[in-house]
Amino acid sequence: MSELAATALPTATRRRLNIAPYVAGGVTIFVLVAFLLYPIGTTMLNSFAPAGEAFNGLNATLENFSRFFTSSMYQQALWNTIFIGVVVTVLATAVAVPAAYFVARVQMPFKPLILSLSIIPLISPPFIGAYSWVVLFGRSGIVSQYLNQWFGVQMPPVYGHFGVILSMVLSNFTFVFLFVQGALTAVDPHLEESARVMGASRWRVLRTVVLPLAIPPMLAGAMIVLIEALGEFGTPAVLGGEMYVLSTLMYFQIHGFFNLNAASAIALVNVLITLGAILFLIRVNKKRRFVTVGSTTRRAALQTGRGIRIIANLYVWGLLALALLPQLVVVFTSFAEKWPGTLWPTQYGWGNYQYVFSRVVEPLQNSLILAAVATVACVIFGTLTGYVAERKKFVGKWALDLTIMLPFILPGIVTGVALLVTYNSGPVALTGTAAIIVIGYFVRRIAYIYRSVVAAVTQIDLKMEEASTVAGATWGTTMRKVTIPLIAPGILAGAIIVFTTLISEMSTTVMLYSARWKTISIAIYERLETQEISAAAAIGSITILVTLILVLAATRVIGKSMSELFS
Amino acid sequence: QEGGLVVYNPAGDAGELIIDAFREKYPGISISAINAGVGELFTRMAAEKDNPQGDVVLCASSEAFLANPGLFAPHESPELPNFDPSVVAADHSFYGCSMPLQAFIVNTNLMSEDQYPRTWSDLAKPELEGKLVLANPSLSGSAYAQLAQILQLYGWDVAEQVMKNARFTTSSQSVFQDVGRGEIEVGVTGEVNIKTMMDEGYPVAAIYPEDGTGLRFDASAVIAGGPNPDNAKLFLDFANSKEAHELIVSTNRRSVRKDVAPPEGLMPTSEVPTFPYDDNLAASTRDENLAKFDELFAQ
Amino acid sequence: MASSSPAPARLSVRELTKIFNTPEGPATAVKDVSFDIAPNTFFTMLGPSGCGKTTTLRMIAGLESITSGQILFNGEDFRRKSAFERNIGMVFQSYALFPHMTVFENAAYGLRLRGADEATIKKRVHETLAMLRLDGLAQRYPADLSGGQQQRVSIGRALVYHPGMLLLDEPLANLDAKLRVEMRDEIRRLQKALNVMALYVTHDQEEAMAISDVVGVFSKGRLMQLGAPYEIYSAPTSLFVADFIGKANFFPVDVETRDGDRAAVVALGGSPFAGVRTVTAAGDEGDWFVKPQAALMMSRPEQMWLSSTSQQLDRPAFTGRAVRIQFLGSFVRYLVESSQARGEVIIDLPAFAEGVSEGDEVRFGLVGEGLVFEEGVR
Amino acid sequence: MASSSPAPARLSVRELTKIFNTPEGPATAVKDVSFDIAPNTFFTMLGPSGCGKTTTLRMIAGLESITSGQILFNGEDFRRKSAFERNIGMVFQSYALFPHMTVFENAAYGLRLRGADEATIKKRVHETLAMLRLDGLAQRYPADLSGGQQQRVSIGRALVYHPGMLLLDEPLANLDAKLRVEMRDEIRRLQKALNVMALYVTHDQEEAMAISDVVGVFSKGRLMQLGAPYEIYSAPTSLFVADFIGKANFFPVDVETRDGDRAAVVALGGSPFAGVRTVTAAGDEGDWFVKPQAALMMSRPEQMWLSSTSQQLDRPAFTGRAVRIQFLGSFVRYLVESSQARGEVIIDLPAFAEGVSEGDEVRFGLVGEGLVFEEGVR
Ligand SMILES: Nc1ncnc2c1ncn2[C@@H]1O[C@H](COP(=O)(O)OP(=O)(O)OP(=O)(O)O)[C@@H](O)[C@H]1O
Ligand SMILES: Nc1ncnc2c1ncn2[C@@H]1O[C@H](COP(=O)(O)OP(=O)(O)OP(=O)(O)O)[C@@H](O)[C@H]1O
Ligand SMILES: [Mg+2]
Ligand SMILES: [Mg+2]
Repeated sequence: MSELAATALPTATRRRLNIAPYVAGGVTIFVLVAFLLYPIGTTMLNSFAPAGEAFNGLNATLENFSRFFTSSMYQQALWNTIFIGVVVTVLATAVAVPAAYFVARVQMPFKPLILSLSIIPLISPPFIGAYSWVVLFGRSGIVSQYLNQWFGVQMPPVYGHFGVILSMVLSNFTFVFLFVQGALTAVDPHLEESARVMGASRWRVLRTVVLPLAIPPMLAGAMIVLIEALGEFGTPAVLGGEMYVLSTLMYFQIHGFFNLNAASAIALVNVLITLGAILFLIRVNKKRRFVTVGSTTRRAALQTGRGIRIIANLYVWGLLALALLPQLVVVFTSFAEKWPGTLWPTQYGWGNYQYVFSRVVEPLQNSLILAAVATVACVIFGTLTGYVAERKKFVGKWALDLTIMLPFILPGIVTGVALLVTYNSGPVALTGTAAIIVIGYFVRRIAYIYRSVVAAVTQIDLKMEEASTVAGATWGTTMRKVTIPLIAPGILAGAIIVFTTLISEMSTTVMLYSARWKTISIAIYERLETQEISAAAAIGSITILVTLILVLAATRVIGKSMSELFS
Repeated sequence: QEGGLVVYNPAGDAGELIIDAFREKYPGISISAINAGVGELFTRMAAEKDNPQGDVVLCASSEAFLANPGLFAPHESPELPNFDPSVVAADHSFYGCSMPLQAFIVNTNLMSEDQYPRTWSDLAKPELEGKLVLANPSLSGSAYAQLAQILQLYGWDVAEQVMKNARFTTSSQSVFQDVGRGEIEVGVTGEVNIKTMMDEGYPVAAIYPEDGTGLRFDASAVIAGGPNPDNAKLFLDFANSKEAHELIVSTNRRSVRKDVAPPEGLMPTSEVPTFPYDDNLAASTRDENLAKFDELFAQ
Repeated sequence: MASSSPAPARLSVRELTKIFNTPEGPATAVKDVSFDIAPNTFFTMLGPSGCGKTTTLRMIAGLESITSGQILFNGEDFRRKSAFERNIGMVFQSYALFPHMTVFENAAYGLRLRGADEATIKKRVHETLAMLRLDGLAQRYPADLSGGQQQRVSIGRALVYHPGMLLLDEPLANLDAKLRVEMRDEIRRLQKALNVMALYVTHDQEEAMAISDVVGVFSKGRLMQLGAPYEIYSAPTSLFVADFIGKANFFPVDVETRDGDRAAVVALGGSPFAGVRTVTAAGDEGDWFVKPQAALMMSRPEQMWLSSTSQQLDRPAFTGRAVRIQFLGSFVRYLVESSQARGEVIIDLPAFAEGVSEGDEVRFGLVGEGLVFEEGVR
Repeated sequence: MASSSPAPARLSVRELTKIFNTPEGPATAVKDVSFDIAPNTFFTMLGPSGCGKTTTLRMIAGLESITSGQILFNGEDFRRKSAFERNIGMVFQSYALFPHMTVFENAAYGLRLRGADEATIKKRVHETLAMLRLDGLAQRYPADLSGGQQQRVSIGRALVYHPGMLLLDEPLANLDAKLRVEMRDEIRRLQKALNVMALYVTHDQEEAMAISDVVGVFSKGRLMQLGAPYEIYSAPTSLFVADFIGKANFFPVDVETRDGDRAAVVALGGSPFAGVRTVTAAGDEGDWFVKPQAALMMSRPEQMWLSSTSQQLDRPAFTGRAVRIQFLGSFVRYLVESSQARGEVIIDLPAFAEGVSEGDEVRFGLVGEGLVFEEGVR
């Protein structure tokens, strides 16, 4: 007994109240209400008010929605939106999942590089990404011309559904790819092994075990793709030709008619589509309450078969090559000093870089700072809310889901205006400050982290958290020491996506930025406005390079933490 | 002079030049610019109505001003006499700046000279089917102006034919860029875009419709309730000056001031065939016209 | 200090019930379980798979919501207390090791939470790992251990900070007999040294017998009997317990005369047994009886004798056929088919019975006194 | 159908070695293991925790790469065959149930792979679940089952399609004794009915003894002995096996005279034992011996007698003190401290020894003949 007493340990000293979850929950709810629900909610309400007025209950009208019933253009746009959204989501998921499987399960070199490169399609500077497809595959595009010259092949027109879907799939598959890749890396390989020994072919294992297990992250990614596809304006504008979507109509309302209320109304229809998708997602996910990361989950043995390695490398690098084409064109264009409608530029050089140099340093700095701060905020609150949403039982989870997704579903400009109106005057006037941009970024991107955390937490065996609690850990300690390390790959993947997409965030920024806080995307936009496409490409290239370096560094961290987790 | 000044600049390089010149002239004023599209800036101004953050808006299309009354403060500019009354608001709340005349852009590689459309009605010819790109009239004031001009000249019959021939894009930049790149033969766009492309060596030509283009103008104004009203007035006066308008011209834009010559290489304004475009009529029938357009478009 | 200070405390579980919602409707996993555990008691829950042991333990640990009932610790609601106050050390049936921590870090977890300094942590963890025969594996991750090693790490994680109460859910299931005995002795030694209460779940009767102060036998969510190991083995109060704890043979009998809790009975085949103790079976055990006989006499395999039909003719006996003879290391087991018994009769002899081979007719009977179960009322 | 057709086949494992890379450097989990399993044999791997049983099984299943060695099936490389040709049914130590499938779907998985029609699937799955006492749980998800229920689902999943070879890694570890016996009998019955080979891993010696045709005892990655259960129990070839299988008491002895594999020995205290069988211990077991005596005599607890010091004076005996007397259900265990033995002596008697209480001096000795281990050469 004395031997035991000699190594006495305090127990009662740490008898503090376990308030961490309440504090965290309270702050999160406050943030969600103040920066998300309130501004967005009032703006959405305005869609029931006549043009230019604020909704006050008395001026309620449905006039902003009437066009959905009367105008066949609206109805067609609605149909196009749903069609594009669904097709892009399905295709992006379909191309991403095999790639994710290969990277997670097949022995391949340069995995960190692959992960980083897959991020690049997300840093598509406004408009120029879509232009790149025209440059390559348009009627006078480089590829089309050579195909025609050499083989007499006539490319199908890149405009319309084909081009839009192609471009959107390739720029959005990353969401699914990263989420699924992370989840598959974590799944207990014993499950696959047991199917294998029973005689299941690789394909069968994939179909009946691996894919079903990857469903939560896959749906999380697909959800994001869907919303991106619903909200995207640049690609349908440049490649859509006469195929209009709801975001086109919103753009018309804002740019042609200065009618934000009508734009909100269209946005609200978009929201309803997404709400349907969310409810569907929740339904599907509810049936799949399962855990794939147990306490002794090993790292899966990688497949080393020659055949599968060749296929995997071809597929992944092929996909990346295709997805990176627009970015390559951007970089190429940045070296074109003269390119007057000819097949190839007529003069190359560093001129564009010299020209833009003085214009990029400060915006780049600003972008990095703003994006970094917003990313941190997203990580903190996205993780907390995602965790709570998955682990705690409460009614109206779908409402939380929707609240978080809302600003992300709305076109950025609507969110921007909502924040601008709410925080333009009154006790907290934030207009013109960096804070409002950060808030704008935060509300627009928290859904990424939220979704990926929800998907990651589903996979973690609750018993590990229980073990920590029973050992005497507070909720906060358990989060810090057990849960967060286990879901770290998910959080980091989300954080990287948030950061990268924020660097080229345009539509909210344009409403909220001030001269002091001009971002790199605004700098690109300015060059586009003045028709200096090559200069814009130069800024774009610098952005791509800087982001790539940062992401590479971060994937190092992810790679490291992943191997630490499951080695 | 000192203090700050925030300029909302939808005019790209032209605006930047004016701002730079003003900065040089009044080094004591710290001037900053928010560059964005007309739509974004006007939406922003509307949202900031209760606590405006900007002082001046520079060279935005006049339609935008008409659609957003009450955002701007009247100002008596000493330059007023140099402006034709038609390009100044009745209450002097905005002053004209450049003239975004609409012209046809044709790709000279894809079309021989004898095939060029010469009049608005030529755009309705069956030969142009699939060879014409226009911006959707819902997209912006200038895009609507194109439709309104056809309607005022020829009515819906011709307009319908044009619609049949044309692809209506959602990106106004696509119109001239696609023609310049050889994606399509003909487009209608602001002359400044055509001139810029020609200067860069693109295989494009500008055609002014012989049946006349509508005289439209961009305008500048002081934002009501802005944080620096005095500097704003000072800036607007400078923007109205001949000096500033010459800067505008240097970016291939046509000035509204009679005493400023058009950009080199552009037809003098007086020689441009014009027709009496009724912008008030255009504005008042806009909803109706666009509704009809939408219906026809959807077919 | 956890190990020295806490006033010995009593755990009372009152009418604990847990109902799960399942696709087939609500399923009662634990029903009206009540027991009292005196301070420093080693309490074992024993019962067949799926009888609610883990659920009960998890409710006590505060990990599972209670459908109804109470858990009191010295009269206070145990679940109201924070995890720190409860100061539990728990081994999960599925281990629940932290996959991202090494064996060392897993084991050190509870100590770190208690703010122990590095030197203490190092010392304690290494002592514990050594006790668990895990020396040399400290830097491994759980995934790189064998099943039994993982299980021991989870024991180590629960014991290392000398908790005030031990909750152990089948902590030795994956260990070999030798290690199992060593480990259970260590756990028991530690429990006594720390002067704490242990709630231990096992499916191993021998383990329960060897290690426990009190055993609770569960069946289908109910606590069937509570008592010291020997008591439960020798004086079961229900047919289930008689059958579940150790092996039991049952013989349908008619009660002839009764005298207090003693009776004279006659078995099938006519053999009389006098002065046998009688108990009433549990309410829902009517199915056990072989009508028309309303009673069952129970006897343990090792309390029986067996001989060839030509021997022991003077003792009251049953007859049957030895269908199988198994050498099971320390004894020889005879499986006997007999029309006078309920089911196959198991008889364990210290040595082979002379002249009996598989398939032979045999005589057999009770060495000690039997126990007669009479049908209870529902 | 898989169950009827396969020509009886022989599995040969040759010099199988597995080395893992660990933070502390390469660790040999399995070393030079060779064995041959005849068709339709129930082969059990037995050994302490961490001795390489799971690793060996996983290598045979093709789940773990082989560092060196061969696995032949009828002379062909077993691992070259497709999983379908191998037609294995396997139970994982960690169950590895599919969390996204119900119990039914888990069990049906293998049948679906084999293209069975729905009616067959339904019938077979329900039969199997019934056999495993899982009726009524078919629509549950694994997360909603108790530990033992999960384990049985995993057994069901492996058996339902009547595989051509069974690999079972501690499939009964989480079951109670009763169910365990039932299940092991079912498994054995099925194995014999299907006429297939079973490789069974267990840490339970009694189970291994009862169920196996051949037992392989592993220690530290090596196969120490291979043989029928009784053979291994009664004629261990190494001290490890003697000690690990069942309980064993060791007495340091001096060999006096030798006659073939028999010898006359003298124990500490001077008691002589004549005609004792001798074997040579394994190469690395030098540490077991208590010098100066170069031999150890082994005896099983149930092959010993014990009495108070005043009795049995005519038999060769040891003396010591009964430090603990445990009633263990079917027998009474005496733990005796004696300077004439290596470690504590365990003696199991069918009944209490007359006049012996805890703490008393006792006499004890061998009932049958002992077995003497002599030091081997490294
Ligand atoms: N992935 C691994 N990396 C490193 N060492 C390992 C790994 N897997 C197992 N080992 C080690 O190999 C040895 C044999 O492990 P194995 O799982 O075969 O043991 P086992 O006999 O099944 O034990 P148990 O009865 O505890 O399950 C153990 O010492 C274990 O620590
Ligand atoms: N989450 C759950 N949902 C529905 N039923 C459950 C759940 N958890 C356990 N059960 C059921 O409750 C009963 C008791 O389960 P419990 O885990 O307590 O059994 P146990 O006594 O620990 O069994 P074992 O020895 O097999 O581990 C079982 O029939 C089980 O199927
Ligand atoms: Mg259990
Ligand atoms: Mg094992």
